Amino acid sequence: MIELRYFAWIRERIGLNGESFASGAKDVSSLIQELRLRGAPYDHVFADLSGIRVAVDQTVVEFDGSLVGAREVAFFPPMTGG
Amino acid sequence: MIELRYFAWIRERIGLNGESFASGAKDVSSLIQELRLRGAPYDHVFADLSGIRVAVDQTVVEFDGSLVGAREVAFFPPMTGG
Amino acid sequence: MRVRVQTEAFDAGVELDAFSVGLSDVGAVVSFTGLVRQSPEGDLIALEIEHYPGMTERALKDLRERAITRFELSDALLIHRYGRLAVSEPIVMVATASPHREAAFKGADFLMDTLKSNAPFWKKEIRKAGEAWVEAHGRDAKALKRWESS
Amino acid sequence: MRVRVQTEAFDAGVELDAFSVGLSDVGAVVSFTGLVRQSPEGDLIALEIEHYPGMTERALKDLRERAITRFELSDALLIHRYGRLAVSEPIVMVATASPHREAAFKGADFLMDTLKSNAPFWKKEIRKAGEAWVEAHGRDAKALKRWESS
Repeated sequence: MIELRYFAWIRERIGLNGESFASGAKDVSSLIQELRLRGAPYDHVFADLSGIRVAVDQTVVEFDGSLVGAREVAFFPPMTGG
Repeated sequence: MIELRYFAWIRERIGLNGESFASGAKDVSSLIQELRLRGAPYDHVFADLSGIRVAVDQTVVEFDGSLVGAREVAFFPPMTGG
Repeated sequence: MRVRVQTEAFDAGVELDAFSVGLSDVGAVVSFTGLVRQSPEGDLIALEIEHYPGMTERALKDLRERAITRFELSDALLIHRYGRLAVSEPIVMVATASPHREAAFKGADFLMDTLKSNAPFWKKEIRKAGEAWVEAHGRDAKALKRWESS
Repeated sequence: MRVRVQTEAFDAGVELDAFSVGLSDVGAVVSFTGLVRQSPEGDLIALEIEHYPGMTERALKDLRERAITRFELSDALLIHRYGRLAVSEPIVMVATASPHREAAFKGADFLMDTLKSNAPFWKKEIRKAGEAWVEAHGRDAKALKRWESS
């Protein structure tokens, strides 16, 4: 099981702060494929990845980032703090 | 009559904060010549002008700056505020 | 605490003084405070700032360490708020202390540029006409690039 | 009073808050505080700062106007002390306010660089071994040059 966390518009669109998800994915891209296969709203949210960033165990990674040993994956838009 | 003002090491070396001086000089260089002719300590203080700056009526000028209509001339080293 | 993530408002002057107390061998202290600015249309009611608890603190602590090392700072402070913030309230504050002026300025500038793209905060504008997530600016990425070569 | 030349110590935090009160359309406030720093040899007792009354105030007011115009600042504050200052006391403070972060940073940086070579102050170091006037640094002139091209 992996803990998924959603922020900003992704959180709003999915309607959840986060969820536990049984995934066999080895990297972020594969995880996203699994999520899209669940249908709405995931298929729409993850249709265009250009506005989506990912952190694995609270460290930002690319979409080919490994999920080996990962406990938590967060999806969010580019940061707008400051 | 022109009011002369001295600051920092120039003030210390001349031993005065300032003085009134009867000058016929048309520019700063001529005024400095007049001062040097008074002998010590002026001749030594103004022997090397590389470390001396001038303000005429509280505006920094070059050594060829005009003294026409000037009331106050100040001599000081490069500023070290901040 | 030199890194704080909080909902409560802070007083920049009080923070600046608290930061400056007891610093030794410091010749320069720089502070930056970011405030909620009214929109050009004048219809902004508030900002809602969301963050990623846990990751935020880690990211800010890491940033602080990077700035201290890179600019040889004596100390650095980062405060960032989340939650609902009214117009003209403070959002963020950074402060840097250094023996030298240039390092203090550069350190604070670096912290702000880097924070914008590395600390997991997201702003939503609450306007009379509705709500909208603030989009990241191309100029933020450009500002960040300044620190790659120098 | 947005330009002050004084012997009394000031509290940077109190000044920062007083400066920030009532500013409108401001998104960024930057402050710089310069402090008397102990010498590397550890023998500095105090700084004695001399100034040119009248010209100092004019120079600082002129600098403030130039910074506000050039960087489109909402406001700017300059405080500079003179007289005898002990180690770690504040010497100088500038603060800038602007709608935008970059202008606030650049305005404060410009004020400090320009002040050093344009405001008639002279520092003397009082050390255990004796007294000496501080010499102007080549790096001050270099810092000033940064603002000519940009």
